[in-house]
Amino acid sequence: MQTRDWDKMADEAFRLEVRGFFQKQYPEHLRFPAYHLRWADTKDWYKKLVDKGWAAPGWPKEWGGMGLSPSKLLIFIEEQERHGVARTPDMGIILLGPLLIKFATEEQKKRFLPPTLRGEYIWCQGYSEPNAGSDLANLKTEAVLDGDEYVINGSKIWTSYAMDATHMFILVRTDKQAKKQEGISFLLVDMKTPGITIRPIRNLLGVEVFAQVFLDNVRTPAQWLVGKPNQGWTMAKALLGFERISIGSPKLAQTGLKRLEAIVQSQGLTRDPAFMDRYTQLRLDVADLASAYGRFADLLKRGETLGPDVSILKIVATETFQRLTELTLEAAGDAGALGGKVAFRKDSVDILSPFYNARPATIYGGSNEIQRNILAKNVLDLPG
Amino acid sequence: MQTRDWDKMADEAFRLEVRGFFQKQYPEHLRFPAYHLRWADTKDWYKKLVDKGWAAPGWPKEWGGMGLSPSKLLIFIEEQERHGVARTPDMGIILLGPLLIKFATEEQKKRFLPPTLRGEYIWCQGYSEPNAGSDLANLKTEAVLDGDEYVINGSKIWTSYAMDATHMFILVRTDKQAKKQEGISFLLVDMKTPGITIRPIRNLLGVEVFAQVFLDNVRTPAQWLVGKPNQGWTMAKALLGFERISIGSPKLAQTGLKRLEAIVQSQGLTRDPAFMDRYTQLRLDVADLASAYGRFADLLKRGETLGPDVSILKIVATETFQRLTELTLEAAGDAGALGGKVAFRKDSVDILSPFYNARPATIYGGSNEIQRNILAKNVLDLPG
Amino acid sequence: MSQQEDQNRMLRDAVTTFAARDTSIARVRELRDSAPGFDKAVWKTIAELGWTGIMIPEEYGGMGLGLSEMAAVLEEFAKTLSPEPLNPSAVLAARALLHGGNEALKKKLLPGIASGEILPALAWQESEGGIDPLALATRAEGGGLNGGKRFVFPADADGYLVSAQSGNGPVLYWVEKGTAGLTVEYESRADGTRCGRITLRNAKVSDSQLAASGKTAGAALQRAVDEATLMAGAELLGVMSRALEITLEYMRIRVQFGKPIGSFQALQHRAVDLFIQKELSFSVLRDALLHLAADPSGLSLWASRVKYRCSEAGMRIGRESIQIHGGIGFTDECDIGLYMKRAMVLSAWLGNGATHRHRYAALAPAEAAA
Amino acid sequence: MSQQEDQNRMLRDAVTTFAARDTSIARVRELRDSAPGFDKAVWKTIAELGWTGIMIPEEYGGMGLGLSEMAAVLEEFAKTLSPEPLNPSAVLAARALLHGGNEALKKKLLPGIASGEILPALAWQESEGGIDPLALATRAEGGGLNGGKRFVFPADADGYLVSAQSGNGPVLYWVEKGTAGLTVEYESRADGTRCGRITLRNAKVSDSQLAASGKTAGAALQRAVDEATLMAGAELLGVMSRALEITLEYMRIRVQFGKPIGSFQALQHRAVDLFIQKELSFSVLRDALLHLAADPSGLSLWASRVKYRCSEAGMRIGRESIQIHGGIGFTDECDIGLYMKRAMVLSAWLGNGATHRHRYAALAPAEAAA
Repeated sequence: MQTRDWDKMADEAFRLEVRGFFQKQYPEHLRFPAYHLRWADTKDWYKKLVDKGWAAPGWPKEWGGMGLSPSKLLIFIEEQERHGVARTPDMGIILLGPLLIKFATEEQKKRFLPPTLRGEYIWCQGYSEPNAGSDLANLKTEAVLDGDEYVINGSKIWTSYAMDATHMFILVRTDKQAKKQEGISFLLVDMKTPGITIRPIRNLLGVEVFAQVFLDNVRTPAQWLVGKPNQGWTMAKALLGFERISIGSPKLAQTGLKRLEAIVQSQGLTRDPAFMDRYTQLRLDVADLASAYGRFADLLKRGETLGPDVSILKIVATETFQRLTELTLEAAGDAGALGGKVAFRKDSVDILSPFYNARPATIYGGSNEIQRNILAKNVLDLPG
Repeated sequence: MQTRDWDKMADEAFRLEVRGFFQKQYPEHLRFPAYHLRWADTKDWYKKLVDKGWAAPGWPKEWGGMGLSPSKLLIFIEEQERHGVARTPDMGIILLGPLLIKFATEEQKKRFLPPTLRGEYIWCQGYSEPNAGSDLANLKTEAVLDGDEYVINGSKIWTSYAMDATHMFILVRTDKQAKKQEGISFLLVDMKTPGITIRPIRNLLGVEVFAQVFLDNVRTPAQWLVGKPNQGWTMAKALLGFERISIGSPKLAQTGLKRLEAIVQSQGLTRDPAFMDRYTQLRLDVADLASAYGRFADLLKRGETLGPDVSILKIVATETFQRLTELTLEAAGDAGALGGKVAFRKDSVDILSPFYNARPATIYGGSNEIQRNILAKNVLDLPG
Repeated sequence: MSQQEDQNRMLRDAVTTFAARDTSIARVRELRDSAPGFDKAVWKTIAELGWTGIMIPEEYGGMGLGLSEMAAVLEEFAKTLSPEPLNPSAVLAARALLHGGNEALKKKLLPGIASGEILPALAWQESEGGIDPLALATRAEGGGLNGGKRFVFPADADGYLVSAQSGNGPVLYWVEKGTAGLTVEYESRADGTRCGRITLRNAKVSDSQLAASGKTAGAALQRAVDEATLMAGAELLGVMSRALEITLEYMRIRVQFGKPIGSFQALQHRAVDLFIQKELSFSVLRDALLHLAADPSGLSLWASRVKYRCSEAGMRIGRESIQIHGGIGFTDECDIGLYMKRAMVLSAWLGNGATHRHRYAALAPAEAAA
Repeated sequence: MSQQEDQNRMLRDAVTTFAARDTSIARVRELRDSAPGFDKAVWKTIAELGWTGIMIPEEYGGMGLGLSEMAAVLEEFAKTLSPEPLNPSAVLAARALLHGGNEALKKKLLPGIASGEILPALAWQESEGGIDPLALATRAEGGGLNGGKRFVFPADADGYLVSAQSGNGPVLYWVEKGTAGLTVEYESRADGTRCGRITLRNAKVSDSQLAASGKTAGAALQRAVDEATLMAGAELLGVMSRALEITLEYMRIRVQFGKPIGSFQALQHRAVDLFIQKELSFSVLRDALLHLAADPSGLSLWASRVKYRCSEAGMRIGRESIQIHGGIGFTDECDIGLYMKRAMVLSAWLGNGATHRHRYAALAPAEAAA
């Protein structure tokens, strides 16, 4: 395991080292997957990351992380995306870890961080509910203290990796009198606890990535509550720093552009100037998205905080990606409704999976409608 | 003067007769004007219409109209549009006349209809106010009965032809206690009455077509109130039959297409397939608008009433026209910001006037936002 | 018009009854990714209702009706998402045969097609796709066919009308399934149906199988493809209408932030824009049917206008319906996805929106547009 | 970066002072449709502030700064809608001269351009327009120039740098106003300024007037045009930023149906979409300036990227600002129309959005895009 002072390293040297590792160690057949991979697909790769000491790039060194600065962390992510390295079920590393490190007790940290780092604990996130999607503050799942345990009742939905998870971190209502955003606490739950039922949900691709999780009198130790009671939502929100920029990364669109480029070549569309012009428009949209991303990334690298205007990235990234997958269907012509890998003259391309995956992109992570509402109020200062 | 039973005539024969008259009698230099003409430009032409007995195609014969059925009236309008016959200041003929015929007393009819028909009375419409544009029910101009006269105070805006008008028909608040849409009356006013000030408003084209009209203790006879007091808005709204379809006519867009075609030829854009493809898209949009218009026109011709869904025509017609003028600017390239008639290789075309005129098209006559609100509630049955 | 309208209303009513009694979304789900991908019993019912013979003349056992009646049935039928290949067999294949010149073959096959006993498919596209029926790579030489056909639907037909290039111009042969040298592979489509990829390796054909040749074959192919293209517009109209209805209903009942989402202005305006696209689709199809009833000469142009608008509108309404449904719209268990997927298939089939926009531009000189 | 930022902030502050003291919307209105269309006294002030010399090296009396500083000034300057031809003279014309090879001519003219005493214009486009500076129809033969130039701004310059085709390739001559054989006609632009249509009938030129020839002339023209194109992006950014500010302010105060119109969700989302376009314009310009500071080689490509986005965004924000203002937006007395019209002029100038999209496609192989 390498523990080095990465911050002393020059940015370019660091970038090359990261790139080299991915190139050598990451399995070729898992590059740029057309859909989300499961733990069974990625656990060998995760093991390599653990051995290298690179499993938690954003965690401080004392907890086994790489202790990267925002600037270096961004380079790490950029290289991941450039090489097409798939996400593992990484909710524990990316979302939970930083939250525990910031808000948990020393005991909690010792109890949960090491096995999470080693990949023994796989976490899923219990935030959304059937009637609290865009409107998280409306959540109904409640936890009542009974002795030294909380008793949880309710259900969570869109829970990615629920089928692979050993544990869940969950937002629950602990004070029904409080105003909507308040009265919510942050609890940890063992997925083996009696009363938990997982109903996998098939998506438009026909695969099961997320699930609905039912909690029926599920008991979890009171000392597994993180932070202060009724402050869960505020806490969870505060940790969205990197999430807010990475959800607006241009990589998805750039990968889509490469896929489209393959079809353009195979279908001989370079001889169709009308099509090529719309293709050029999209290329320019993606290029300008990358410029906008770079501008916010520079702020992070300089250690500044991102304002609410970073929401524009998510809107542009997801809507550009959608249009890209739509133009890809059109480019495929008669083959534009064929499933699986479709053989064109030169390449085989999966057209439909990215098209389907682009649909929820504008919905999850705060729907684009909500993002626009927020921008209108908090950035453009328009009346409520 | 011809008074014939037009309804006995076959549609096609009628169409040819109308077309022949326009071709012979309408001044060539006034065809397809790029902006609204004033009374000075059109009064000779109007005189010809009067002499022919065709000044008021929609009025019944007893009042000197042609007494056309909806079907024949539509043909008349179609031929006007096809030949590029300009509108005269025709508010008195198109809007006021039918309203008087339906709601006025016999005395009022005798007093106002004949001079209106002869073009001696030129009417302007006083509906909109500075703070009641999209929201007409909010109007503030008020009329108070004082003996046998109403005393009017307030101001009206976007009053087309105010500078040419001898009279004005005006909506005024006569009951301040009533709910917003009620308490509004319909009055007639002589423009020479003391207390009326006209402030012409220059538009984006740099010409003065409409005006703001200030009314400062303007007195008008109480017997010039049309219909029942406080029922003016309901009455005015009921008369919007033909207005609602003619505001959605495809003619404006079709004329724009011809103008664009001239530039396409002159600029050699037929050799730019990317441009031509977007041009084709617009051609298809205009063609389908014409199909939709035809469907509603057929309803009218069959004597049926138009539902609120006719609003889609206005939205499509005005927004297609806007996009057309935008593509025209683009087609003009470096010359796309030059004013007046611009010389291209083959033709001279005024690019900017239609572009400017297309702007308010989506605003006037009930803004497209309002139209969408209405469609959402009254046609799609969405909650308020 | 009135008699026509009555006729169409009766036909539509029949589909409504069929929709309530003979099919359901559950059945549609069941048949996805199965072989042949539709239910032969339901196909029999459809034939008994006469729909397979709507556009087949009475002398060949059909109803002898026209595009307008077929469109009425297909629009309603499409709302049910039934995977049975009505347009492909009763219009695309049957009409190609009918427009051909082999009277004996017509007498032999058309009554069976009308009665549902024979399920035909037209194999006209080459493996690269494209909508010009005369761009033929498949060859007819020495009494045999050689080449490959793609996007053949239904894939599992009783026989295929195969177009090919011969020494004397285009030809169209009836090739029964099981013929030596004919093999069918399958490609799955977004909606769970499958289309065929046919390979012909010296598949023997005789003159009695020759449905049309030369100019007659070219004209028959073009006309049948155009008719089916126009009818695909009617199907898309049905799919988008139903998708929009479902979405509007969802907007009325789904509550977020304490209010039905249909009360949010931004979503309302989005729904209105979808409604407008649906109305434009309806209008151009209506206009096309009216014009073609009076003058059939503009068929290709009208087919392209209709297919362009309906493909674009169908795709857009499909996509945006998913968006308006939010997370649930991304799940397979929500019906709205089935409508989007069918719209995707119908939109790509017989030339997508862009393809027909290009063809419209080629067919219609700009002056004629206004 | 920090020193650069300080520099730019000081420059921007100077423009703010200028905006408050030396210009106003009333002045802009006043100058519309007048000759020469701008105020020579204000031009003098601008020169005194040093802006005419920002991109002229110190050795020729300028400030010797770069694109980044010029962009900062032009963005702020454009917000005032001042009609003074800063970019056309201080970038387009001055830089063409500077990139040329005639040292004597540079020494003669550049100090005067920097000090504001000489107002130059580059006459590079032929009457058909187009953005390829080497597509030259104007001829230089036998010591005289013959041809026509269009879209020359400012139309009333003290002298024109005229590009032409000679026996030895492209040439660029300095032709003073009043030269025999040179006539200037005027075309009015949407914003009330006017551009020149120049005719050259054997206008005599000598070697001392030859600013550049051959490859040097071609490169000088291309580089100067690209630099001015990039700077037009900065101007468009200024115009659209201010237009959006005005529109947002109007949305906060204009009341309809008892509420400020800015509280209606559909309008809010529309405003957000305009804001996004403005932010994309800002981002691509920023990125271009950062990259070009490190590596000037990609100038044409970056210029096209910037001009494409800023032209499209500027036009859209201009148009939609009018729409959001409602009826008042259609009146000449409402300032927002002035911003739209300036956006129209800047968008069409030096190649509109579509033109630069095409050039981008030609310059950037698809693989390099991602």
